[in-house]
Amino acid sequence: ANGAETSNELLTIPREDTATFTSNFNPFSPNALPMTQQSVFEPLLIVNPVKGEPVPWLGASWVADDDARGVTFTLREGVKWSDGKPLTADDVVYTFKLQKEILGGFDYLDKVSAVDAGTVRFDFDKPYAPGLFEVGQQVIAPKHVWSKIADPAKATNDTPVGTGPYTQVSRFQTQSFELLKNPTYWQPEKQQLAGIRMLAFAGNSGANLALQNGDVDWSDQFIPNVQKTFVDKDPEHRHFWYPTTGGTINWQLNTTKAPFNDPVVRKALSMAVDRDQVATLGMSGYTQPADCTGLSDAYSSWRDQSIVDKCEWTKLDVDKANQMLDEAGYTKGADGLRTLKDGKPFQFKFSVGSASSDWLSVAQIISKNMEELGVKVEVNSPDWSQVVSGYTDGSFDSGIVWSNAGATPVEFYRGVMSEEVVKPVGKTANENYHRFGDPEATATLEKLVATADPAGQKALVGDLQERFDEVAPVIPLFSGPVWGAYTDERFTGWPSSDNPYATLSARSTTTVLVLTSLAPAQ
Amino acid sequence: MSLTDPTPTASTTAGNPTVQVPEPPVSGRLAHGGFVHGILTHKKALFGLAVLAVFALLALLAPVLAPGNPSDFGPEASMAPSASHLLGTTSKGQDVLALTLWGSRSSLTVGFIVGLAATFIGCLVGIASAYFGKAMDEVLSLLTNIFLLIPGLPLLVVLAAFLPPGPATVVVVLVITGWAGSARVLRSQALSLRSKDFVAASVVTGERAWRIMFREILPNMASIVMSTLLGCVIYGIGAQAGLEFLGLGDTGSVSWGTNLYWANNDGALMTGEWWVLLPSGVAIAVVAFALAMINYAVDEITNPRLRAEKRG
Amino acid sequence: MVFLLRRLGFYILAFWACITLNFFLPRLMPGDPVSRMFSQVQTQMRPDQVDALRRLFGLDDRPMWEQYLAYIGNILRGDMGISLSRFPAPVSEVIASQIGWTLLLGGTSLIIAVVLGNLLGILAAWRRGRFLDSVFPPLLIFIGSFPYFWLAMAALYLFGITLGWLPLSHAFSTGLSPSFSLEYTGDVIAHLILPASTIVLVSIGGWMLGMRNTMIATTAEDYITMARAKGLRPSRIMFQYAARNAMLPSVTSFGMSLGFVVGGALLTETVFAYPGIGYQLLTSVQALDYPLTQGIFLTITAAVLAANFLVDIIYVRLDPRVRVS
Amino acid sequence: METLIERDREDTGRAAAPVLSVKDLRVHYTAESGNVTAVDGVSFDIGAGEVFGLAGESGCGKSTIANAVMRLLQSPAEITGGSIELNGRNLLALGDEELRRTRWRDVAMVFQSAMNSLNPVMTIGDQIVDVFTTHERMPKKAARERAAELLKLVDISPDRLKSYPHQLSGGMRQRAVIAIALALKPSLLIMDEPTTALDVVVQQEIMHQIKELQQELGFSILFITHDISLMVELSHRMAVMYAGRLVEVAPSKDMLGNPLHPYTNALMGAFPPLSGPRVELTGIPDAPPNMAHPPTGCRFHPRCPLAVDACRSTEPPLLQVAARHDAACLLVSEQAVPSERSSR
Amino acid sequence: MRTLQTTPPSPETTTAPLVRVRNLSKDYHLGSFPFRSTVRAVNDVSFDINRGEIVALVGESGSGKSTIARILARLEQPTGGQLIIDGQDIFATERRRASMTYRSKVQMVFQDPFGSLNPAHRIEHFLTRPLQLHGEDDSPRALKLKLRELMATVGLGEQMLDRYPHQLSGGQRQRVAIARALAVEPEIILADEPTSMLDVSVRIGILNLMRKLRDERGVSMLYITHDLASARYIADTTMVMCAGDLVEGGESIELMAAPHHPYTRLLLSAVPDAYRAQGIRPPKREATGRNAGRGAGERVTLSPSHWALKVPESTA
Ligand SMILES: Nc1ncnc2c1ncn2[C@@H]1O[C@H](COP(=O)(O)OP(=O)(O)OP(=O)(O)O)[C@@H](O)[C@H]1O
Ligand SMILES: Nc1ncnc2c1ncn2[C@@H]1O[C@H](COP(=O)(O)OP(=O)(O)OP(=O)(O)O)[C@@H](O)[C@H]1O
Ligand SMILES: [Mg+2]
Ligand SMILES: [Mg+2]
Repeated sequence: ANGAETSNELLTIPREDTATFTSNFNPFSPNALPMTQQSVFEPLLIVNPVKGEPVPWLGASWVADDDARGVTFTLREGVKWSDGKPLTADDVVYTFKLQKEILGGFDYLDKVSAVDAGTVRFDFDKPYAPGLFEVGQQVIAPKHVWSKIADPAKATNDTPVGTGPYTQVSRFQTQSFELLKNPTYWQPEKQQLAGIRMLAFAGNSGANLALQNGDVDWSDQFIPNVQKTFVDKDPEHRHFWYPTTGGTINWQLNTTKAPFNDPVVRKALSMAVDRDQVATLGMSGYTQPADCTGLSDAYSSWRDQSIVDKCEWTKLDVDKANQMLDEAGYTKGADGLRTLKDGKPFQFKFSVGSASSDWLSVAQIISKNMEELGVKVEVNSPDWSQVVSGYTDGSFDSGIVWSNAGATPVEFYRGVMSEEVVKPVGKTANENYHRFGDPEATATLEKLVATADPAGQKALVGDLQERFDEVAPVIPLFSGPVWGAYTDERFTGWPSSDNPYATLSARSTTTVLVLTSLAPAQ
Repeated sequence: MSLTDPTPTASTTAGNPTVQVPEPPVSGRLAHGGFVHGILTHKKALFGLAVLAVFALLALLAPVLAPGNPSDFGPEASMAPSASHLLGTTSKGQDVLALTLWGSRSSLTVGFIVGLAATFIGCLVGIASAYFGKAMDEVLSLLTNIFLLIPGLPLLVVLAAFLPPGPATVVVVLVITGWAGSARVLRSQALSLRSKDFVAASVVTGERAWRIMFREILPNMASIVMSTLLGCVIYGIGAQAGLEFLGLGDTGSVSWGTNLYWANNDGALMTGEWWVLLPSGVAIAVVAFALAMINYAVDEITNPRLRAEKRG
Repeated sequence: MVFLLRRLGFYILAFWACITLNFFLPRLMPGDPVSRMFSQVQTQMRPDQVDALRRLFGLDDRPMWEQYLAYIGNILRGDMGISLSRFPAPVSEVIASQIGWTLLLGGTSLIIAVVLGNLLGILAAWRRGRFLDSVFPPLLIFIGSFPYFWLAMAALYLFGITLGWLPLSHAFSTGLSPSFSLEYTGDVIAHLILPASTIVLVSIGGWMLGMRNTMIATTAEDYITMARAKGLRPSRIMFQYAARNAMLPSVTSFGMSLGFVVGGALLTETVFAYPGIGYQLLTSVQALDYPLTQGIFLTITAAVLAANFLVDIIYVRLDPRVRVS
Repeated sequence: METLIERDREDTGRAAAPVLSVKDLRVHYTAESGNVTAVDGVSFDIGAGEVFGLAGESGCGKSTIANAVMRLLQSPAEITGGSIELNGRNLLALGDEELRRTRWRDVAMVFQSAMNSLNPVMTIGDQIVDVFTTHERMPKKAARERAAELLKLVDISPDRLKSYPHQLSGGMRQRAVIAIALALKPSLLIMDEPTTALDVVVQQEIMHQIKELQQELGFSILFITHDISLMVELSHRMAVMYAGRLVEVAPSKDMLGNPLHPYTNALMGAFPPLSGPRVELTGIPDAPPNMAHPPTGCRFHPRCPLAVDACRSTEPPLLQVAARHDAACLLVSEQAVPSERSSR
Repeated sequence: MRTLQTTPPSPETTTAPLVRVRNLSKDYHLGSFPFRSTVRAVNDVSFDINRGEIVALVGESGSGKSTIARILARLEQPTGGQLIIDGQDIFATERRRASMTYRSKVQMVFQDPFGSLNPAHRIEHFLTRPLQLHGEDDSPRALKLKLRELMATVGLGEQMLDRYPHQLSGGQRQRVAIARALAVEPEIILADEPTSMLDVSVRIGILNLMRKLRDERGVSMLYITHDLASARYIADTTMVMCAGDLVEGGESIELMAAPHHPYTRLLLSAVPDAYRAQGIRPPKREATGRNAGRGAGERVTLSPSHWALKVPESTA
């Protein structure tokens, strides 16, 4: 399309985390450019966390084995790569081969095979029900292109060939690039945009200013006081929607250290956290407090309301908390400060990466809350890399940590209390930094991943919720909000709480759903 | 930094044996109280000193004027200045006045410690370099010049990111990047004093090296040391604010820099909460300006020709 | 010649010191780029994925000194490695795409500040006690006392947001393609005005005052009296006799401040979302992207050293006294 | 053999109008430590082709007079009274532009330190050429040729035109300055301690050169030095100055043979001779007066061995005490006839 | 007018000289490695100074006079040669730094009294320090007494002790500098052009003071000057230096009455002398013996108290 004519119709999206763009549309790269995974390449299926159900995409349908040891996808017919070649099962097979070679993962995947040109079979080496969503969400790259690339890991793939709606790179510049229509898209009726324009910003402020100024259509970075700074300037057109479908954000205590190895302590501390204040002040009111199941709103459909109803330790009750600590033997001194059993003062560090200013506020609130327990919490905010290095080697005291996200709660519970992922202190841990493993939960999880039937899964997840409530491996604070704000001055068809077909994130798997739903405003 | 290098290097005053009695070197007048007198009667200096005194007082009295932890969140968020909150509140309900008052403690302390430490190292290196000369000078000058040439802010960023956060780190980092400028200026001044006969006379008398360096040479550098000190303090305050604004400082502490960091993070510019951004920025500017005015005055007192005189 | 050779030797030594510092600093820091990358996107990591990435990035566990030798070798060959946070782009490519803007912004503002500042300083010193001399120095010092980023934000707020006179961000309007057209050039200039003028504003006072003071010292020199006695025109005395000599310390400061230009635009880049290697350095440091951090630091250092050498050469041309026959 | 200047020339040009005529000049410095009247009612004439010397202790106001004649005084100095006539024109009445044109064309100056009076970043040639291009609007090339001639005049090879001041020795620099001073053939050359920075041998050479040039070109010289011996050798007539005033004016020969003022006498006695027996000299006791608070009466009285009570209160006027010999001392003025201005 | 003695009054003249300088040379290196060039500032100089003798060292600017003084004051290390004081070979025993004993024997007065008195200190400081460093542990009272005595010796009032250098006149300052040198009761004072920065009228005062000190205390002096007349006025012996070489030396009056070396003659002729009946026309510069005799080092003895460097025939 002619740039000058359609430039009004480009959907403009800012990226706040990079000041400049360097060409890289390699789907196998850990740091491919934005929209590579969202608009250029597409997966077999898309999981919409708001609704909690999968949307068939390149895979028109699939059959999961009852014993959860494999899955077979039937590819959508008539899908063509942007260079006109058809999508085949070989592309899928080759994609998984490259992905495993370059970036690893899918360790349970025994074999990927093309049954015929339109069918792919995935064999797992153990029962693993979540595998369906994991393999299903892998974006597929064309074999005929990638098999010719000598070193796929280091390819920048400047002119990508994909199946997505907007694949044609145009006007690639230091701080912006455009993706124009895929000429051979499989749903041409849904390609209502002339294209997408990405803008680079060095930090939130710049991107927010652009948003406030009306320079961009859609923005998914953190916006302080979004109602006042954005919506109020043009309430008719400007909207935001922050579903809390991200992972649960937890306060993690290093359970290899006393007194954090004591569940009573964890629960008592949790009861002193003013989650409302955390949500409203720390997180600008963009989220809600978490409950004692630990589940975020992405898993609302899995949540056992009966457990939630009798939650105790995630509700603010300072007196009770004090009482619990007293009883557990962490006595308060004359100065109002508690001591540990070994007589040392009850005080510890709270590390948060300095770049996450919202979490830093949360930490400050919690630190203040803890004062009421007579516990001294010192907030530490070095650079993230330093914080994470403390997490991975187990030397940290406590910190705010994200949790694993998957299509089902399996990943979450596995990450917080499966013995499988616990590493001894000193060994590098890449998840379960708090190093807590529970035999009972581990067994339940094992059963869960081997269960393919939804009712059985639900029951087992219920058990896990109960167990979580009992042992309190981490202190859940709130569900991570998925930010998103837009103006419908130029484009309409945005997802919303009324029509939650996707989140408003421009960097998730559901993004392509938005891209294919938007249409120019009349 | 030392853009206002007070020692012109292009000085062409080669020693020429003249019969006429030269004007006494200015430092002579400074050393015996004339300097203090000069400062106390100089309008610009008085202005600067008064401003500094006010800020120092406010910093000292912060616990009295704004009791409690200034960073505690309060219920009254995003309020414009009013009688109950003279400078308004932040979007988290913190009192801006309290933040500014408490912030002055960290900013002034860090600024002055950085200034003192950088000047001290600068003095040590500069004077030792000039006094011992030869290999010592070569090595120290090389070191100084390398530190001068290493781009400061990048080094600051790299260092600040690699050391544990906290005021101590900020001080260390700023001293590491700030001493070289003063060392260079002080060395060139010390070098000109080194060649003065009174140094040779002290050697002939039998004085020890350290005594000559600190008792004979240093007192004659009072004004330039003062200038350097003020410059370093300005640098310290400004650079600390810059680091903190980038999130490289200790974001948990309260200082003018972190106030601005939070203000920016909380979108004060976007929400139009100017009262959150203004006080800390203006405070830095006013303190820096006050210091600069004292510096200006020092320059003028040492070198009367610099005074903007009225022409008849 | 001897002077220049000596300086060259010094620069080579300084360069070596810088790249060595540059090598060891990032490696002293805890953490590694891979886990850092995951903490940035906040997802879980599987051990095999971490290993795969480590392999991909070519992070090696060789002894420090071996790595150091390899590093020096690579630098001498001009190979700065591959960026991790922008994998698989080579460091040189990342830098090349941004340094131009840094130089444009830094160079423009430095030159304007130096020329204007020195000119103001010359005039103020020449017409002592007049308006220019009594009003400008304190005013400029006051403006220069504001934290740079603060002033930049204020300017952005005032001229960008409130008045809407100037663009808010970026080096040129999106949608324009770089070319030598009038439109593009004008657009680039429009985008340059705010960032450059704020830099000029905060730095000009120092230049002016420095020049004023040396100029005043210079006007008391005998050769100025002699020039006046010779009946030369005041403008000629001011520029050819006084300013020409008073300029010399400025030239040295000019070299020194080049470091600020290349690295110091960081804050500007943050506030105005202007492309450049200053902000890139910050992000690469935070991403523990050693190769890129090193590469940028190296480039900045090399540029500063080269520029200083250039300044030395200019200095030799300007000041015949350092020319050793 | 010869002395530097033929004494016979004393009588020449006596009838002609003076080249420079300074009348009752007063210069005032405003300073923190007190206001100073550095030159307090000084009058003298210099005839055409005459070498007139001005001697005195440091700080007595010699340079101030020189700078006043060049109109180079800047704040804090101010000419508060008197007149300076150069070839009949009152210099004090000239406007800026007129003054600029007059400088160097009619009166040029050689400063004390050649090292400092040459612009260190310009070649010698350019600094000479500057004079021609400014005052004569001469094309660069012609100016260069003239500059080369000038250098030859002072015995410097013309290829030194391309040299920078620091590349020349002290003596050469001073000669270059003299060359620049003579560029426009001024009628008066002021030399303010032109050789104090040089050592004796070089000084001797330069003085010789000046003498030759003066005889060849016939300009007048106002020669300032503290070295009486040198002055006596060089000048036709000389004035001795003390604390802002002239205390004695006389032909150099007379001054040497018959110093009338006690100060002149003491000054002469402060120079040990190079021949004859070694006799003890006494110099002048104490230090020169603080010009901010000059002594009352005769300014020399606190150091004067002959001072009487009257000296403390009465200011001695400069009176003619012998033929062409003026002095300002109460002790010698008894037989003197008052003179309106110092006579020639 | 009193006629001055021409020979020192000290009875020790005949005994071994106080200072013996033998084959002293000094090279200065300009630039730095590898672009070095060498300047020979002092070339193979030998002379003696007797107890109580004033020796003048004259010569034009840059001839190496100050360098010799600075070497004797141990401010500079010589390239070669011997310095024997009181029979002790100094450079052989004190390699790097001068001992306090040496410092208490040899003191120096500098050319510029502004430069040699630290403007930051009171006069008292300049005299107290050497007393403290070299004297016995004096009580404050004894110290005061010594200070007063010193000030009186150089003709200054006690009230000057509280002043700063800039509050003194040039002559007074130079007197303080001399008092400082005297404070350690040295055997020899090296005076490097002590009067050349002073006003004409006070020069004689300083010279007279120096002579008085020699007469009354028997201090030896090396008086460096370019003023031949003043050398003749106070020095017993005068040595002439030219471009690093000692070209002529002898009893002052004798030497100036009958200069032998062409350079000495040139120097003499260049001094303006109002009373001189006839001047000597200076020869052209190139024809002088400035660089004559370098390396030859052979001396011609003209009289028991007068010698000169042998001049090669062609330039004589
Ligand atoms: N800038 C000034 N401010 C105040 N007083 C000054 C200034 N310049 C000179 N004077 C005073 O004017 C008097 C005469 O100074 P001038 O330079 O004319 O003396 P001079 O005879 O040339 O001395 P010298 O032999 O040292 O050159 C001095 O006593 C000095 O105090
Ligand atoms: N520190 C130095 N480095 C290099 N050369 C030097 C140094 N000091 C002196 N010289 C050189 O040594 C020579 C002798 O210098 P010196 O100072 O001894 O001369 P001088 O006779 O005292 O001269 P003046 O009468 O000017 O004081 C000169 O050529 C000088 O350039
Ligand atoms: Mg003078
Ligand atoms: Mg000397």
